[in-house]
Amino acid sequence: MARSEPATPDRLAVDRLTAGYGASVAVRQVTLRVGPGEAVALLGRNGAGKSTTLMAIAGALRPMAGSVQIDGQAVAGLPSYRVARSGVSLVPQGRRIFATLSVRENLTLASGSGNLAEIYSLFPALGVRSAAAGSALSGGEQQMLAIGRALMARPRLLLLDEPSEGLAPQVVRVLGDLIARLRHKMGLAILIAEQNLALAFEVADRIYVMERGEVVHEAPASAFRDDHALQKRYLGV
Amino acid sequence: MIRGRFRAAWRPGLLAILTLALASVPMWAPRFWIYIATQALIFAIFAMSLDFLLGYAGLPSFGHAAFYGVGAYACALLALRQVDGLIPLLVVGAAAGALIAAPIGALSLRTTGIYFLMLTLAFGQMLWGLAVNWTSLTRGTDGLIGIPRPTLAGLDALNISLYERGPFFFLCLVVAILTFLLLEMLARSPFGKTLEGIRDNERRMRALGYPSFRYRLAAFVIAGSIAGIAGSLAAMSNGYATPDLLYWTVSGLALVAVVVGGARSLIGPVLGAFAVLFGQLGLSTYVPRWELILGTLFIAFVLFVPRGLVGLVRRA
Amino acid sequence: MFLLAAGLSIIFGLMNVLNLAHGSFYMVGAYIAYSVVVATKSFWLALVVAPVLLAVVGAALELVFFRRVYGRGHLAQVLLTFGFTLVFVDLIRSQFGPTTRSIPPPSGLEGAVQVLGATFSAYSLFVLAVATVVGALLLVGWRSLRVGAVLRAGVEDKEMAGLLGINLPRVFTLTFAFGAGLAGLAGVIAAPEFAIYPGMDANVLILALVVVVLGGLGSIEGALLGAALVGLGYVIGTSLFPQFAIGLIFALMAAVLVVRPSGLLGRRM
Amino acid sequence: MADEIQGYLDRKLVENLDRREFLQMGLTVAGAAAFVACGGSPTSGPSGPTGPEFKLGVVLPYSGVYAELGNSITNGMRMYFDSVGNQAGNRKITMITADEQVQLADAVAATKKVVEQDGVDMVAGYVSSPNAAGNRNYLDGQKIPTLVANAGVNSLSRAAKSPFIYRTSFSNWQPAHPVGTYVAEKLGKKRIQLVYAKYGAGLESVASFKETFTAAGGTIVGPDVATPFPNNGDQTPFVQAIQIDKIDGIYSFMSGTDAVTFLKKAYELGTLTRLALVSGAGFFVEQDVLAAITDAAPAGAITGLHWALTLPNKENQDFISKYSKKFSGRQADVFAVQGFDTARVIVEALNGVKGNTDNKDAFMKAIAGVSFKSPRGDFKFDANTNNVVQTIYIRKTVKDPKLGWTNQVIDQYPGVADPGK
Amino acid sequence: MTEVRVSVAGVTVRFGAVAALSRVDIDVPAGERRAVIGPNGAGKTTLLNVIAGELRPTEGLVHLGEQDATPLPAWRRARLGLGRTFQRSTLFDQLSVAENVTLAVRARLHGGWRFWPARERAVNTEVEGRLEAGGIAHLARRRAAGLGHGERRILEIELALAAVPSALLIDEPMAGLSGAERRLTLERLQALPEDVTVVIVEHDLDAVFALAQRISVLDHGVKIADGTPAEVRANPRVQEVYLGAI
Repeated sequence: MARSEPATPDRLAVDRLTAGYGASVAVRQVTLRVGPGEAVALLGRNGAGKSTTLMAIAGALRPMAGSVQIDGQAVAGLPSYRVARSGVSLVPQGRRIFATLSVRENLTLASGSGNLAEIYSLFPALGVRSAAAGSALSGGEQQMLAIGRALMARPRLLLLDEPSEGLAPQVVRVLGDLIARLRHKMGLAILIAEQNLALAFEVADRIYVMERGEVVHEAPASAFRDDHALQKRYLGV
Repeated sequence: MIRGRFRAAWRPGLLAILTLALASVPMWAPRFWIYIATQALIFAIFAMSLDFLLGYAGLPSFGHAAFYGVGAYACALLALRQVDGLIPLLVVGAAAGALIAAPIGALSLRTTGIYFLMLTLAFGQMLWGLAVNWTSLTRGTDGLIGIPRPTLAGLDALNISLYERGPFFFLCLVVAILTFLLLEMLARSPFGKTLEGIRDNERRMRALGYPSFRYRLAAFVIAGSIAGIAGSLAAMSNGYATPDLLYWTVSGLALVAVVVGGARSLIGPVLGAFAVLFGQLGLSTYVPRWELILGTLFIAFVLFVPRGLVGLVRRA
Repeated sequence: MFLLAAGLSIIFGLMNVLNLAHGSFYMVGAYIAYSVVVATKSFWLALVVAPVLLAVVGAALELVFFRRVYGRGHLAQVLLTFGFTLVFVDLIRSQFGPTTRSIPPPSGLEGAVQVLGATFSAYSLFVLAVATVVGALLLVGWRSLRVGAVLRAGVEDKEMAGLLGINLPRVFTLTFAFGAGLAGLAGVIAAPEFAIYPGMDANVLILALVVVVLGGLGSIEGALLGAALVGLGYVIGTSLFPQFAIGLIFALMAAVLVVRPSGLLGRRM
Repeated sequence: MADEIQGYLDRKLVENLDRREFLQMGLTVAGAAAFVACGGSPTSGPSGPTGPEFKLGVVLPYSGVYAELGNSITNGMRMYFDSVGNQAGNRKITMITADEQVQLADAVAATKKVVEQDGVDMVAGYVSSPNAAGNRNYLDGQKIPTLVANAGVNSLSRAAKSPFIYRTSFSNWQPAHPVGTYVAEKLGKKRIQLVYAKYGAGLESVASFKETFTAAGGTIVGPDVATPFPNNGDQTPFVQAIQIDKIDGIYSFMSGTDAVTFLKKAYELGTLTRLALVSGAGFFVEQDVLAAITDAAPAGAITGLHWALTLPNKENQDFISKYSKKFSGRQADVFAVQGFDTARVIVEALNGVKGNTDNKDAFMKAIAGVSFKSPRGDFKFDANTNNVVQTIYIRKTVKDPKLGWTNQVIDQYPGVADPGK
Repeated sequence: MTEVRVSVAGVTVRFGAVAALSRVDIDVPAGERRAVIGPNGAGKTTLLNVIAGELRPTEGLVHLGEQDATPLPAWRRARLGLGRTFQRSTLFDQLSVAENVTLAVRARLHGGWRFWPARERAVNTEVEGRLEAGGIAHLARRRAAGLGHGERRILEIELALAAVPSALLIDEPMAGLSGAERRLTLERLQALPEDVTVVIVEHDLDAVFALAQRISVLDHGVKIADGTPAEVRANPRVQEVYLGAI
């Protein structure tokens, strides 16, 4: 371990990460960290590189340069299943539920040691529909399933990519509560990419703003929430 | 002035060398190798037509031999009815290929990718079955034999006969060059670019107002008619037309030639056709365990020369 | 036929690899059966040995060769696996010679049986039974075992499966091995029923491809349905045009694909 | 190239003892071919022949479904050439093999290769009929003396006859012809159903049978059972199409893998035991088929062929034992006999013209005049058809305590000649 | 170029159990600039796909001008003068930038069938002009696959413009663009001839307010508001689901 400080390492430490698809670079020199038990939001417009960053952290994309450490352990360049086994779970954009698998199969797929009963108690709706095919769920249920599926691996770091996408406002509020609860109950560290600022502010302690593949701003969530000029500048709202 | 410029300048050079090398074959090569080279040229015409489909239109046909075989049968049937004349025999091959390709294309093009591959294979095999079983027309597995080669009015006077190997080789060379030029022109024309557009992004092309199906069908029919011409030449060259010509292995071999040579280049398939034919005939006439060697070569080729022979030249 | 198609379908659907060498696995399976029967007189031993050996061969090939051509498109795979078919057929010929071989059905399964007034050979019924049992097992496994769920997940969304901590490279290797093993099993089962000769691979490969495509890629149910249809089509075809039953099967496939471009139970790819 | 081939063959020779004989032959052949290609002149021993080398192009299948036939014919030729010291008419005989494979395109390439590349004096071979017929015009046009060593297509003795092409094997008409008479007259079986693989040889064979059978008062019971050729699918529906109750027996033409799968299925379904008579052209139950199906063999099947393993004549017994000794225990078959006789025709013709093959007419005349006692009996050519005139044996399939399943000769029709039209 | 009114009436699109659009009516008179906004997943892109002819609505009708376009395939609608851009750039990756634009220019001339040297020269001149205007002339020979994100977005729009549509559907043109690229894109869109009907889906509200004459708001596949920018801004429901979410 390169670090000389004896302090516990960050849950996630990303250093000068560069990644992209094919020849085109989508994310450049991104540096960010998430402490144990911390919730951090990644803000930015469509195409700013939020998803790419999360995918690269989770190992679905091979980083072109830079390092990714989970609890001080380097994972950059490892295949996604190895990253997943080191305690990272991603809830991807669009949820990517296995449509032909039942709810129960979706949940038990992950190789972790999670407890089905626990998930069903978190998401009673899933318990009721455990035999239904993934494709038969409503948008909100699918999102629950995607999160539940990620939790089955008992992750130490949860990556959420636009969880509010396509959900009704009420559902988004429920989701916000849920994420907050998860975090406190399971001691999860969370990195959430969001466009819905309300959700981001509800969940996150700190925020990073991305623009054109780079991190351009970092602030405590509370400070950013109150600074409408900054919001306008970076997010165009 | 914009079209096709980003391709490197290796092409004209390679073309010139290839043409000269081929044209000189009858002067130095032993007769047997002229024969092999003739076969390879015919096969190259066939492979080029497949490359036009595969490389430019993005349509992996696995039943292309059907048009080749149909062209051969059409030419054979006409020649056996005492029709003499190069042009009619080539034209009938092309027409037969196109005629068969139109309905097959219209049905097959409803699918894409691997399903298209299988559907064209299915149609190819059905035609093969027809060739085997329609004995009154095709004489079944025995095939039509004793097909005469046409006489050429001008050449007759000079006492040159297509029965001679050299002149026939040159005939094939000329047809091959014409095919190359035609396909090259098509590939660079608006039509070819449209096909490439459809291959890359059919949705976009439709949004721009291109009826993609018609373009693909046109490409399929063109490729079919050129395969038919190759079939005509094959019938004249060999003097026979048998169901073997339509069998899927012939389609497979052509695909191999395209892949070995390098798709979307038109030159690649020519190189590939020569490589495959010389590989197969050369090996099989000299070495007993030729299948083993050829198979190993294919495997090595895929692993070590991923972009085809043309890729090697391009890199150099 | 179903066994072969199921193996092919799994390999093809899940891994998106067009494996022409699948027929070769079948042929090698039949020859292993022949060798084992000649050496030990035990068909049942062959039934165990051949699939295991072929699974090992399949795994080795996947690790050494196929792994490198994922993502290189079907054509590279076709060329590679076509190369393997040539190698296999020549190796078999150099080892066993070009003669046709055959082995008798295992004792107890010789002779004919009357079923509903029609005569069947006992062994044909055995083949049918094995295919049904294996098909049912596969279907059950596919539907209700975690492995089945993992495979289906892999077919649907490879990247997501990886993100869930599934070791896809290993799953691929095992899948390939399993597919090869199924082909080997099919080879053993077919050995007493059909003749064993170099070249038997190509004949069966095309049919297996038809079954897979007819049913739809990456679907065990599809392979099952496809096999049943092809089997039926063949029987009907033989009685209608004995010369060209295979043509009827191709026509069947063509008709299905024209109406349903992704096969009967296939997804759009 | 030459070194590589040599090296390759050397390696294979060491690796594969089973195939030693064949490869040894390949070694000399390929070695000689390479040697000639490199511009060298063949060396000959002090006591060897002094005339120019006589190069024989052998076009036979060494890969694909007919490879076994190709090997047998080659072995037979090799055996006879060896027995005369590989020389005749003061010329050293060298075999240059080329792989006929299966398809005509490959057979044409192989033929052209030996003729043009190797400049052979003569060509022998062709297992498959379309391949022989497809090369006919070329060989005829080039005036290449040719012996067809297997392909039975009738037309080569009829419309497509060539003064340069003689056939040492048979025409499809020949083995079937006496069977019709025998079945109808001697066995008194008058209702026969035809079972055949639907391709040239099958059609010609059953037509020939029908000719004599109906002439002798027999009736063909329809419909014919015609299987696809080759039949890679299940034989059950074809076996079941045999109308056991309405017929006295079947006449069948199938060979190789088709015969194996058909007979096995017929045995399993009990059809064989319920059939009063299985008759056919001899290939249906030749030794290769019998070896593959063992106890599924149709005991008592009556077939016609120009040879049988059990023929008692001295030439045959001699041939069988020497063949087995020479080729590490392999059993002789009809194809080996055809190869053996082909080689003998060449040697005798060469001796007849004293090694002078420049005068092709004279050489062909010498070939036409060759006659001898072959393992299959009296061998001579028919001036009318350029086809062999030979005895057709009526054989019965039996299990011999020593030989296993084989065919016993029960009658013979000497001097059967193709009618030539 | 004829003016084309774009309208959908009672359009419903269902994917399985989920309704992506429910009985949506939107009528855009010829020459109007209309923005469609709404949260992610509201059905905006689905709406564009229905208008463009890529999706058949489960229920409802699509009109282009006076013609019922519901049964027409996408390419027929394109020939009625409808152009579009895609949310995720869909270029011809194997072709050069110039060839990409050439295809679009030729589309307007109805066809890549014919080859006339004179016309080719005219096409080439036009392509060069368009590349210049779009600020991507320097990229002309680059293969589309190798372009950066911003460059791809700009080319995406140039492709649609090159067909000189009389009605244009634009899907999130600003996504992921830098400030300079945004300005350029906005200028290109503002410079469209007056009579071109525009339907634009965009998250960048600055751009929306700069361009649109009217705004329709979708949420969960339902149209919840329709009006001038000022009206929409003032609509409490819109504020709640969209703007107010901040």
